[in-house]
Amino acid sequence: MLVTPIDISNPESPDTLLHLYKQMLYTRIYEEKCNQIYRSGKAGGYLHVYIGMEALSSGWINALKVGWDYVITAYRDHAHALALGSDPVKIFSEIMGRSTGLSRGKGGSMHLYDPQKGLYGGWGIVGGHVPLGAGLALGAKYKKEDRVVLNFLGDGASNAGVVFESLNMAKLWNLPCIFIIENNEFAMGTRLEYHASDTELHKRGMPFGMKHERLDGMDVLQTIKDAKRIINHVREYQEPYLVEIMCYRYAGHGAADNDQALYRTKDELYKAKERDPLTKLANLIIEKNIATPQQLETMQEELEEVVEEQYAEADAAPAPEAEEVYHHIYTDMEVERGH
Amino acid sequence: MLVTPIDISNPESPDTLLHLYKQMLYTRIYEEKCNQIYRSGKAGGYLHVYIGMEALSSGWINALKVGWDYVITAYRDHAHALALGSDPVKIFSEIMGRSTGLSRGKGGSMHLYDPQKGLYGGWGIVGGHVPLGAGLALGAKYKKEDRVVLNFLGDGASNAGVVFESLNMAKLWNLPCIFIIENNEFAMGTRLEYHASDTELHKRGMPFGMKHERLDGMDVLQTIKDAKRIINHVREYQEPYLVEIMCYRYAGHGAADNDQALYRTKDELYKAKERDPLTKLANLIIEKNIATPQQLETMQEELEEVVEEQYAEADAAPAPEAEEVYHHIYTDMEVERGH
Amino acid sequence: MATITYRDALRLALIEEMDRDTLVMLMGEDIGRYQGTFRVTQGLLEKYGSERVMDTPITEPGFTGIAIGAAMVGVRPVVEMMTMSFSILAFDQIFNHAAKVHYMTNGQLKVPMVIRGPSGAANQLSAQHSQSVDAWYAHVPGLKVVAPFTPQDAKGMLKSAIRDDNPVIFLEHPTLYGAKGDVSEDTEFVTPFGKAHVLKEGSDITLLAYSKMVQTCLDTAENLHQQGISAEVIDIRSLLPLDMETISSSVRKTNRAVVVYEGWRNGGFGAEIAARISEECFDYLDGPVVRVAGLNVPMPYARNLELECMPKPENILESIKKIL
Amino acid sequence: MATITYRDALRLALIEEMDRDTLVMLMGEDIGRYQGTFRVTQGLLEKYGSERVMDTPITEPGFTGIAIGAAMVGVRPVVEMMTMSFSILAFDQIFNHAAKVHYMTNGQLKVPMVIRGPSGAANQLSAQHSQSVDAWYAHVPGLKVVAPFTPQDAKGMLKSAIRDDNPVIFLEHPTLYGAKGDVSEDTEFVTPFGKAHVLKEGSDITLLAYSKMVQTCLDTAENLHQQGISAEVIDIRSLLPLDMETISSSVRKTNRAVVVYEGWRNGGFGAEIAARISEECFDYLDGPVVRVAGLNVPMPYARNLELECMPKPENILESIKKIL
Ligand SMILES: Cc1ncc(C[n+]2csc(CCOP(=O)(O)OP(=O)(O)O)c2C)c(N)n1
Ligand SMILES: Cc1ncc(C[n+]2csc(CCOP(=O)(O)OP(=O)(O)O)c2C)c(N)n1
Ligand SMILES: [Mg+2]
Ligand SMILES: [Mg+2]
Repeated sequence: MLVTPIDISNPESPDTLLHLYKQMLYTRIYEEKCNQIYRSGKAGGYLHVYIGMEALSSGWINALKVGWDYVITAYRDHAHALALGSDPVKIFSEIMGRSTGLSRGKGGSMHLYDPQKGLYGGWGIVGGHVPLGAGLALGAKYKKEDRVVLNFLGDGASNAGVVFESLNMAKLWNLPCIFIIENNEFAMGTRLEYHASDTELHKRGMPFGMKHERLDGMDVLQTIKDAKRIINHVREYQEPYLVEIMCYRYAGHGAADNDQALYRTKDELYKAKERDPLTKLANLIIEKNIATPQQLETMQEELEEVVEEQYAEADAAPAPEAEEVYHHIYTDMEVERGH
Repeated sequence: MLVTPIDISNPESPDTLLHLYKQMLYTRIYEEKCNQIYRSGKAGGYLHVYIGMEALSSGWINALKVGWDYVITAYRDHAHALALGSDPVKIFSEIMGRSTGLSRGKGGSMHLYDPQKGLYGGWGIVGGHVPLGAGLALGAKYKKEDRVVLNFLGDGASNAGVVFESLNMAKLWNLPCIFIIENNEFAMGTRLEYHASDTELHKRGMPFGMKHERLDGMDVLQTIKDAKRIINHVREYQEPYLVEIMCYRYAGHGAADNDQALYRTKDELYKAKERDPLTKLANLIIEKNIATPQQLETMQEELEEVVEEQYAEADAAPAPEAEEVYHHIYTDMEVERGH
Repeated sequence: MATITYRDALRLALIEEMDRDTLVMLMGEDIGRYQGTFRVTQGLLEKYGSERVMDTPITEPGFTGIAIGAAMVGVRPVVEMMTMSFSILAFDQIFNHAAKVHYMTNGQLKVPMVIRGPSGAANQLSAQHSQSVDAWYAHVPGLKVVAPFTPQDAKGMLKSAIRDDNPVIFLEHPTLYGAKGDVSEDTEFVTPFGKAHVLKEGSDITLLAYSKMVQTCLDTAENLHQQGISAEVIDIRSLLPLDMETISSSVRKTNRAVVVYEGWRNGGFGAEIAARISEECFDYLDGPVVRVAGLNVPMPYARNLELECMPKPENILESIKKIL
Repeated sequence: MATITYRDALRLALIEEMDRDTLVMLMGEDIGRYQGTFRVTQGLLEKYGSERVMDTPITEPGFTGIAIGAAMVGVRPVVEMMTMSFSILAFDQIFNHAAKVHYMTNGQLKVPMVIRGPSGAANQLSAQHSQSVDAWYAHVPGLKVVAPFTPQDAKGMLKSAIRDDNPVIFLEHPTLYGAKGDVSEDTEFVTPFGKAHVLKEGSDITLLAYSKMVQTCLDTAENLHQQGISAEVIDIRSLLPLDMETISSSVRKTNRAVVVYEGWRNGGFGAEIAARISEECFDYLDGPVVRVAGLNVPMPYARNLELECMPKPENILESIKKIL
């Protein structure tokens, strides 16, 4: 599988750099396809892509023991699933509400789950999954397993009360949980400075005696370094960590957000794109003579084809059976049926 | 009225010192009577006294523009009402569920309201009133009135998510609200260090760029100085403030808490009582030759008598009429009656 | 009268009331600079400024509590919930603070505020965003709960809600924002609470609903008409207070009643309405009050499954066979 | 069999299940060092240590969410709410996370947890602490909701709840903790969910209730007996799933039904039961299903007013006049 976790023991090796680039590029192409699927009407509801933030998912998730450690996030969850190695066809299927989806179409784009890979969602209530993530860490600790939890949340989510409650308990009980604030500068149409009284969100660790750092999220190599260091620390010392990662959301909030002019200028967007993590890595690869621009372009074309094939496979699958509406409400009983 | 707000423009003047002492002593005697009322079965439910913490209510509330500024707190609310000048007979009545109570017996001990004095409760959900307090400040600011809000909360309450949400918005919108954490070292039977991952609770202002201080709450003169300074600042600069005030709860959590041995030693309690705000002020008064120990004892006897009379007056009043159960559910309509 | 959308009717109500009373102000997520997720508040920040149109952080419990506090001192906040699913984060603030303080203070304080937003399923918003919240709120004394169907009521009832001195839960429907209808341009036109609206008179059966399900009932009545059955359709529109007078007198006439609601069947507010009809009209009923509701199922994402969950005219037609 | 209190029956269930399965653990405010507000967890911290008996800060949404997360990876948390009134702060975590994730994942994840604590009014705890929460929870598919009345059921149902792989809302009653009864000492004795319990057989009328109100029904039956009226008393005890079979067959026999519940009358879960009975037994009913419930009023503090709010035998006797 293209995006299966990458061996990053030697991140600057030519192979790894190329592999990382491929993973991030693949993620971006995949997300672009998702947007297209949405616009074509094959997906409904809300759908949120990770474009511009690929260094975060690749940097952090490759640093995990994939399949052993736990990952949880909000609705902007495709990239996390891909990085963990979830089947891209099943993700597309889920997004299109097909019976071959990760949850046979019951969850949709916002609710991707793949526990065997360590993915515990995919959640829609802003901030709501953050205590759940702390709970995954409690579960690991309770069972004396050395798992680490990556608990991703947005800058907007970082204001939610339940997040602070979780930080306090995570430190009080020293849970092996890394709270990762993906600070992409926006909560829907609300800029950081309009929703946070102090925009340095890592400071939210201060009242709890929790280690906290603000990190750059546009350079995947730096991110890998940070991620390894912090994941090791948390695994070894069994205590939580708060990191704020500076990034930027190029795309609209969701695939349906056509009003970006309401909250940012074209100029701002243009400037942000100059920090693009893909461009940055491509330049390094070219500089180091690991690949030529031409080769990278070929890679892109190949990946586009792969994604198209995955999409086609997903799109060929049927919707779930009507009867399935009643499946899995309880583990052991049925609800009263009918209207 | 004995406990009417005191002119503290010159706090160290003999008159003021005596008056302050009288107010605090009265409050303590009143609270002891409340415990007794509860034990005699004339009050039910939950009842929480302020014994040992009198320097806080006296120190802060005397520094307000009483009747203009707003005060809100949790269920440990008698002292705040007394300091604001609420009728002590009406408070006793409320506590006993009588028709002469502040809310004709509908609220009870935990829910004292006297909006004309600036008292907006008296609330029972831990942390729940804190956003309401910020809202009072928003109301004042919206109406361009220069009121200040004292928003009291416990150390246990300071962990509640809604408190952090309120701090963020209070600073984001610069509301004239002083969050006062009464750190009496316990949340019911849970010691500070078992509920807060960092026991310096004033640090909760840090993530929000909010001014924050830890202050002593056992010395009423120091408290007055702090209160004046901070209230003036908030009124003038229209921004919120967080203060943590160190004090101690001598009494049980509530009048029904007979198991203090479960969470503290007698020795600890004994040591805490050495810091008693009343003893401290009494010593100063005696030292300065403002009154003799004998005179203070006489004052105490007189106050005990006053409180007994107030109690007797309250106790003579009838319970509300059965019909009143249906009053004031809505401002303008009735509910469907009957079982 | 102007023909405008449900969305614009709501917006017009906000504008008229904000013009009438400077104490009326708005709070919510993305209602200002972003113009509101469903555009109900479009242009209002520009018109009234950031003191009266406040963008909030994503902190439903906190900003709802702040609005309650402000209301206790006379401000009249209209709080938008991006969807009413999220309002449940603030449920403690609403049922245990806003709804009870007037009573706990024996009338000393009141909470003149409105909490409004879309309730119910739209189009594949999945389980966590598709909640009908009516049953939870309509159980709470101290709250008023309304759920308009027509643009006219959207405007008239929102104006009533804003003028009301009690906390009002105002349930819109995400699929109705684009619906058009005639709306009064009179700035003093208001729709009082507690009055159901007979949308279509009939003699054989009474169909009762609120919000989007009124349309489902109208469609059903149309179908019944073709079968020669005359259905009366009542838009309940105000759940608390509930107009049992109109409902009962209709059922006494038709002798058959169907209550249709979108939320989960089990424990839904339609159970209360059905129970009340049985209590008040037992001797007039030719059969049990029939309920037709959403399946007892968290909302699935896949469109075909989602449609399974929603009550449709054919479900109603099927269900009423037993009483016709 | 041993004669023990409801409180001790609950405690015994916790002990037996914690002994049986090391994945069972407890969380809640003051349950450890302070031994539990109602002493249900007395001695358990000493017995099982602080990893299995966790005192939490006062953060219901947070620790409930943490318990859900832990349950998703196989831990079996039993969360105590100091009173169920406070559980509503965590309602979003419960209805929108715990109850839905099994479905949203199409069965990939499950949430084996119990949320337990006292629901309903005790003695002058005032408006914010006296909430009956049954109606809100019993509306949510994905949850199970039970409310035992006898010490035997307190034990048997708590054991069932702990062994259940779904989130269970376990409603105790603050006034029942001291009630005594015979309780099985068999560590494998469990009370299955979804089975109502006929406490007293009768032929003229069926009285239905759960939790504390069962006592009110028993007292009423006693009074009716003296009038020569034979009442059947059914302890519903499991609200979701609900045992309509037992309920309907009783009503088909007696032709009269009364549902008694302590919470607010309007929109209470008794409305669902009444509606269901009407639907299933319409032709057998000699009169409408009667509901007797708490007044539609926030709970007042004054003892005389509080007592006004509670359903009492005389209210039932008065209400059933119309169907007897
Ligand atoms: C409790 C709640 N309130 C509101 C929403 C609607 N909403 C969905 S995403 C979002 C913005 C979140 O921003 P952020 O946390 O920064 O995450 P990002 O989208 O930038 O990844 C909002 C307001 C929600 N889903 N849940
Ligand atoms: C949300 C909520 N959870 C639990 C309780 C029960 N409770 C009442 S007071 C209290 C302790 C609060 O301690 P703290 O905030 O320090 O205030 P103090 O009593 O010391 O003044 C608890 C747990 C409650 N009232 N509300
Ligand atoms: Mg963001
Ligand atoms: Mg305390």
